[in-house]
Amino acid sequence: MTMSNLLEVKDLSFSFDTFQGEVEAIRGINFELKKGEVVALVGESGSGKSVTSQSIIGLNPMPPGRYKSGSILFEGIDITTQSENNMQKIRGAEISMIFQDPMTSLNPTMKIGRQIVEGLIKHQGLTKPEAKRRATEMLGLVGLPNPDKLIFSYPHQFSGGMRQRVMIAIALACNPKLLIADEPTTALDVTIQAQIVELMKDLQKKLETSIMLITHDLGVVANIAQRVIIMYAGKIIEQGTLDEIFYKSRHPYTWGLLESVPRLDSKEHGRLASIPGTPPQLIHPPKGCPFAERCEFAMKACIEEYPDETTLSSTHKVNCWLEDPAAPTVKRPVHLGGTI
Amino acid sequence: MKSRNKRMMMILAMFIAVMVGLAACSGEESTTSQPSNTSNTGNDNNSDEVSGDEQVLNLTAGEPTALNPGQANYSQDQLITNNIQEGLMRKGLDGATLEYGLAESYEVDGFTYTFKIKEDVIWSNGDPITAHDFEFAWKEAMDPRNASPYSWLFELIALENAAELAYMEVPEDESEAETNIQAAKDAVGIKALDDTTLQVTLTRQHPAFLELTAFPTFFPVNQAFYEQVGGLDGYATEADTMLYSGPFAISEWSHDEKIVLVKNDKYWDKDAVKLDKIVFSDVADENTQVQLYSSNGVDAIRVPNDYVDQYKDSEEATQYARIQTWWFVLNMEADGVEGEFLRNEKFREAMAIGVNREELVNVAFGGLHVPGTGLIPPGLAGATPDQDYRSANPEHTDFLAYDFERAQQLLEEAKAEVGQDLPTLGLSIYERQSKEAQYLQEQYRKLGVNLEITVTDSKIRKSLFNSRDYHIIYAGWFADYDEPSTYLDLFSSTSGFPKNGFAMDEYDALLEQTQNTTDKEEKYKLYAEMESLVLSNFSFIPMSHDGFYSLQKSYVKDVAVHSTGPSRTYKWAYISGK
Amino acid sequence: MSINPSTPEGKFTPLNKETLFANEKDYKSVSFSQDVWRRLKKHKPAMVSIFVLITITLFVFVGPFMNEHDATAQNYEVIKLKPTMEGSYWFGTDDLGRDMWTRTWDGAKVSLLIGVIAALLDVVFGIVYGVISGYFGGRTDFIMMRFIEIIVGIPNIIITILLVIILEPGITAIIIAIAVSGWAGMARLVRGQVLSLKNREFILAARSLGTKPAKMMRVHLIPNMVGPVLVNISFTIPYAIFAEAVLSFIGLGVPVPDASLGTLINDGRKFLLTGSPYLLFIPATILTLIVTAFSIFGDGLRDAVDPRLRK
Amino acid sequence: MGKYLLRRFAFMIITLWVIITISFFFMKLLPGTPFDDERIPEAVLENMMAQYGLDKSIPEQYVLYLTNVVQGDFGVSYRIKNRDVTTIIAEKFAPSAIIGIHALIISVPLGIILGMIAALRRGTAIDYAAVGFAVIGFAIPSFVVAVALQYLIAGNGLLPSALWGTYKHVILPSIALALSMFAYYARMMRSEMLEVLGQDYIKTAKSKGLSRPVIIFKHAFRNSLIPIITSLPVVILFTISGSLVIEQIYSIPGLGTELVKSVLSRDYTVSMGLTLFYAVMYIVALFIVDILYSVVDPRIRVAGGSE
Repeated sequence: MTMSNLLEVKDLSFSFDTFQGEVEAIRGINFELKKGEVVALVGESGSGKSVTSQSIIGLNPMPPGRYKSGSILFEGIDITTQSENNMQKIRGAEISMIFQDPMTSLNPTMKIGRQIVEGLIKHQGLTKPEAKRRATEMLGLVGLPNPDKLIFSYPHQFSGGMRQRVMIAIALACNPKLLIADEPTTALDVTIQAQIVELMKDLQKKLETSIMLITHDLGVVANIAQRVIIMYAGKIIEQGTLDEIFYKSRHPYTWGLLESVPRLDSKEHGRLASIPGTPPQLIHPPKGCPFAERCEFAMKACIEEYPDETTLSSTHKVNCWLEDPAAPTVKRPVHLGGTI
Repeated sequence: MKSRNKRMMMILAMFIAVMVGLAACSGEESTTSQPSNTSNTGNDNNSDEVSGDEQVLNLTAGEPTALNPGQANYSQDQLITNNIQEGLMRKGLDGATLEYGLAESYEVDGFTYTFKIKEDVIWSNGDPITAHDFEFAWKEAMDPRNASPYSWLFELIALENAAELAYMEVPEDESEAETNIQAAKDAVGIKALDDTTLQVTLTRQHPAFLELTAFPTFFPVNQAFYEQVGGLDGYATEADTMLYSGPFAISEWSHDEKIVLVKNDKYWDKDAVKLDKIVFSDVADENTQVQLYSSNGVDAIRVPNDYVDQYKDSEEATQYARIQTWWFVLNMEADGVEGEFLRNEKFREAMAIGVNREELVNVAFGGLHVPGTGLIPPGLAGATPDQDYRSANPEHTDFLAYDFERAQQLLEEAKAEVGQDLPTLGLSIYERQSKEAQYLQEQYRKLGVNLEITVTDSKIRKSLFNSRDYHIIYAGWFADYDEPSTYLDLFSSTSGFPKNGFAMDEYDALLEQTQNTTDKEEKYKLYAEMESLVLSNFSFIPMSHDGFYSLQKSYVKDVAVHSTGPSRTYKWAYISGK
Repeated sequence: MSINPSTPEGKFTPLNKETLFANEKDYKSVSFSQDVWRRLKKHKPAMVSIFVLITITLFVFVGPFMNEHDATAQNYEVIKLKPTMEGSYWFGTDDLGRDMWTRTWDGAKVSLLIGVIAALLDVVFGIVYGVISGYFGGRTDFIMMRFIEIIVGIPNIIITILLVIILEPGITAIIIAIAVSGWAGMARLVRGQVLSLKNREFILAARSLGTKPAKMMRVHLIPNMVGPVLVNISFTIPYAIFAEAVLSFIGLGVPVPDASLGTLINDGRKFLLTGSPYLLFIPATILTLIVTAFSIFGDGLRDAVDPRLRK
Repeated sequence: MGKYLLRRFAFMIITLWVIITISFFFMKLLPGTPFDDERIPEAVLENMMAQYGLDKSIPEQYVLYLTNVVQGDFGVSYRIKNRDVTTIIAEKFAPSAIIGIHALIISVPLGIILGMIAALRRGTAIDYAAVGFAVIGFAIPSFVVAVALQYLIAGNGLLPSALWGTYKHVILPSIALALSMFAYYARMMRSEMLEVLGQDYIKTAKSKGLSRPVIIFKHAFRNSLIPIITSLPVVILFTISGSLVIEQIYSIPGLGTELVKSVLSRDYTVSMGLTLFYAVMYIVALFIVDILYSVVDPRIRVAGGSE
């Protein structure tokens, strides 16, 4: 393990056992995250990005969920083998998480202050007054006015944006090394989204926390992430730096994703492209490339066998049969690229 | 609660004070009477067996609607009144023999009875019980303003000028009413000549008169106390708003829950009373009653019909003839096509002979009832003491005998006469008659008469009955006293009972004839004639005569059971070997 | 999702798009009811309940014809028979020698009939009331809702008893009495649905196109609350069956000689103490089965109709 | 808030008035009079009707009744002479309340605990057993339960099978009454708990590294209790005001028994009094629910108590 890697996910497979059968939510993924890095995990819903992130913090319900293979090394410790007790020590202290919907992520019957204080007392052994002081401080840090009053308020008294700030305050209260942000802006108004992204960027710089940002919004990605991982149907199909993904992407699915981003400079009458079809079910995932069915360039090979990883640079990797030398050459759509 | 305790203490203190005086009097022998005047036979021998523990009897009885003797109406009213009050006479331990109650003796002169009241009898508050208390009570029961449900009994026994008082129209004006009623009261043939002498003047001999003096309507009331607690509205509404003249007094009356009787230490024959306490719990549900009995929660119950098979061979079960007849009342005044059929005599006759009463009593009552062959149930006194009325007259109602084919034929004829199809007729029953009614429904269905059973509570039923808004009602009548006229009197056109259009001048004439006949044999002949007359009208169709099983724990002894009037006397009862 | 399997051609031959997306319309055209049914099918207890209900319904219609006995025919030779194969008295006989097998299924029919019709009356009245109240809103709604609050203030049991007595005991009276005491809940539910639907886009769109209220209710509002209403029905039916049983208990049930499960159970109480407990337990078990099945089915249906609640 | 309470109170009065009116005319629709008797002469019957003011026209009777009620006089029973309706209700309330309270004490906490265990052990045998018990326990008619208990337990002489008086008499009816409530609350608690456990804020709490007991008791429990607490006033008031089935079977002198007796015997005044009593209880319960909501759920507090 490289010292600069905070997190290394190796060959991770995770499944849920349901009445209908095994749902293979993640199927052998590999990636790493460096200290202080902001990585975006991008994919449609059901692609396995949330399961991946919740595996890292150990929040997937088990059962019915279970690890099938691989490991998640966080500072050398394998999360997949940790006891619940150990995980409780890591959660909130080393790794913390914020969620998509700030409206429902806070306990409606508990005062804001207490919700922040809880973790502080547990992980840092602070006394109540100390913890309270720290909670006030955190509320100030996330840009909320009158923090010493706010700690006595209930969540319903706040707007969505303010609540997400509170969530960030809770997540960062114990100075975690990794913050997992699961679609933190999806449920917010566009203007508020920008503010929250700005706030996260700011705090990331100040606190040097690594961030794993889960999103399907490439706009947010462009704003904050250094590296991008694209997931589809439980597999990572392409990963690379921001530039590599935005300008040199090689996977037709990534192209599709990029095409579906609204662009101000679009010349096509503002009509958004969308990828036809829906992702495959993960109960009996196709043995070939899961995107084949929706892929405009699908070939016979695509439905028969999953393509190997092709390394394009030290950071840029892709899994696609088009990379096979014998495959027909497909040109990347021209209108992709340029500023977003 | 506190004040009640205080009052109880006071009463207790008074008890003790008077007890000494009483002890001296109670053993005295009476001199002038034919019936025995001492405490009853039987228990003297057993008295040493009486358990040393507190003698408590747990029983069930519904909530009384009235314990004012003149207002007592339902069987539970009469049962309790019979045990807390006493009349001139009382039925003895054998259930039928008349003994002296508060009276010491009586003399008969023509139709005039002169009762001598016992000298030393007192109310539970220590006041003496006098002849005036009887005069007052009877007149109060006859007062038309008080609407006593049994005021017609006074007319029945032919008490002089009783009908004039009981049935008088009350003038609107209150003072005018008072004057008129007072005048009528003065004319009634009951008079306290002095404290111990009561004179009752009848206009003719009524065979059950003496027996009826043991009936609650004829029990005494202390006028001073009565008026003190508010008269009709106040008397006997709570345990402490009444005085007791009988073997027991109420110590606790929790309405709709229970009534607790304790031994009345002021009772003249208190030495005969062995029970310390009787608890009557109000248990409405028959199944619960059985459950209570089988888990020793109560010491005796009446066995509901549905349980007879289960218990009839039990050693604790006793069969009592409760003198009662159940009949179909066919409403000849009904509207519509139904009415046309009900008015058709052939149809009614088909109904009467189309049912197998033998099978009915076997199927629906476990063979416990007697097939209904007449209006008057078996067990009611006959012309001679050795034979009851029913068995002395076995044949005059033979025309009711089951004849299915003839019934079918009559039904066809009736249909032809009416010229319409026979519609479904309504049959109104009590819930507890459900089984027998379903049996009858099925039998009549086979005959070709469809009945629709409606289960109604007594209120609706009586209201339907009174407004003649029914086709058939399945009703019954208890004997109030031990003489056929307790039934036959019902069918006169003046009694107001047959609310189905039955009325016959011929019958009224016969009834009047019996009332003036002193020859017993002659009279009973007329009775049989009258019975046939009613029955051959086929608008009252007897189904069964009631008998019932009582379950009583074997340790309960000497409960007097009566086949007419109030059902039980606990004066001599005791518990032994529990 | 079947894709045409391998063709003899090369590995990198492009695939035919027509075959690729052939199944797509399957995804799009799943209607609401199909969707509910799809989810309901996955709810095993609900499916078992449906099976139980269908079985009971089947027996209710077929059972009485499975042996030669009539529900009301009395046979005094076979009084209080224990369940036996002999003479096909599979559930035994009662104290008038009537076949309990036939009586039980006939009784279940009456109970189900009362339950279903009372629930349907609730629905019809509740929907009309609720839709009017919710749709027109304002003063109408205020008055109508106050009226409901008043109705709800009188205990159901009093309304039911009084109505049964006034209307004279009988199936019709029982159904009406139960429906009268139960429609208020449905009306409230429907009103709530209307209120939440009222501001949804498609309603606003329809309204801006000048759709008349009656048509609006018929075409847009009512179809959209089928789900919650169905769920409510699945809870109203067992309630009505229960209410009938309580009425039987106080002697206001179905008139003899017909039976309902309620009257059979109430009659059964006396048999418990006289050595024929099966005369109580058989109808009691069937009533319990029906009510249990309805409430589990209702749970499943609720989950299926409202996926949000499904966890 | 004061203005709100005042309006609320005014509305309560109007509601009560409408209920009185509706039930008054309802009762008058009942067939039969309280004083039907086979052999009472017409004239006597009329006297009795007059005694209770039943000879007056119905509007007159209505006005009279309303005037009396306003003055707190609910009249006297027709069935039992001189029994004041208020006294009857007060006396009969006690046994009903005692049994109701016992049933509540048994059923609600046990139901909550069982429901919680089932939710936390979701999908296990314990859960299936609890759900099975809850569904079936709720589906068995209470009179079957009552009779079975009476037969099995009291039949052996362990406890009195019926009647009223000592503490022993309280046990069986309370259990019989408790069973369906127990089942109901177990089911309700289970589904509420599951619902809450699936909420995002539970995930938040987990992501903070809180231990399971803390999450369950500090976060999940309180929130899943809200609907239960707010359902309680109505349930409590109805439970303590008597079950006619249980009271009948165990022969308990409570309001349930009284209600059936009074309606079936046309005891108009008592029936009316009971109806009013129930209505008042219900209205008061709803009012308490409102207040409770604002106490237990901070989201409602700001809104000022109404929807």
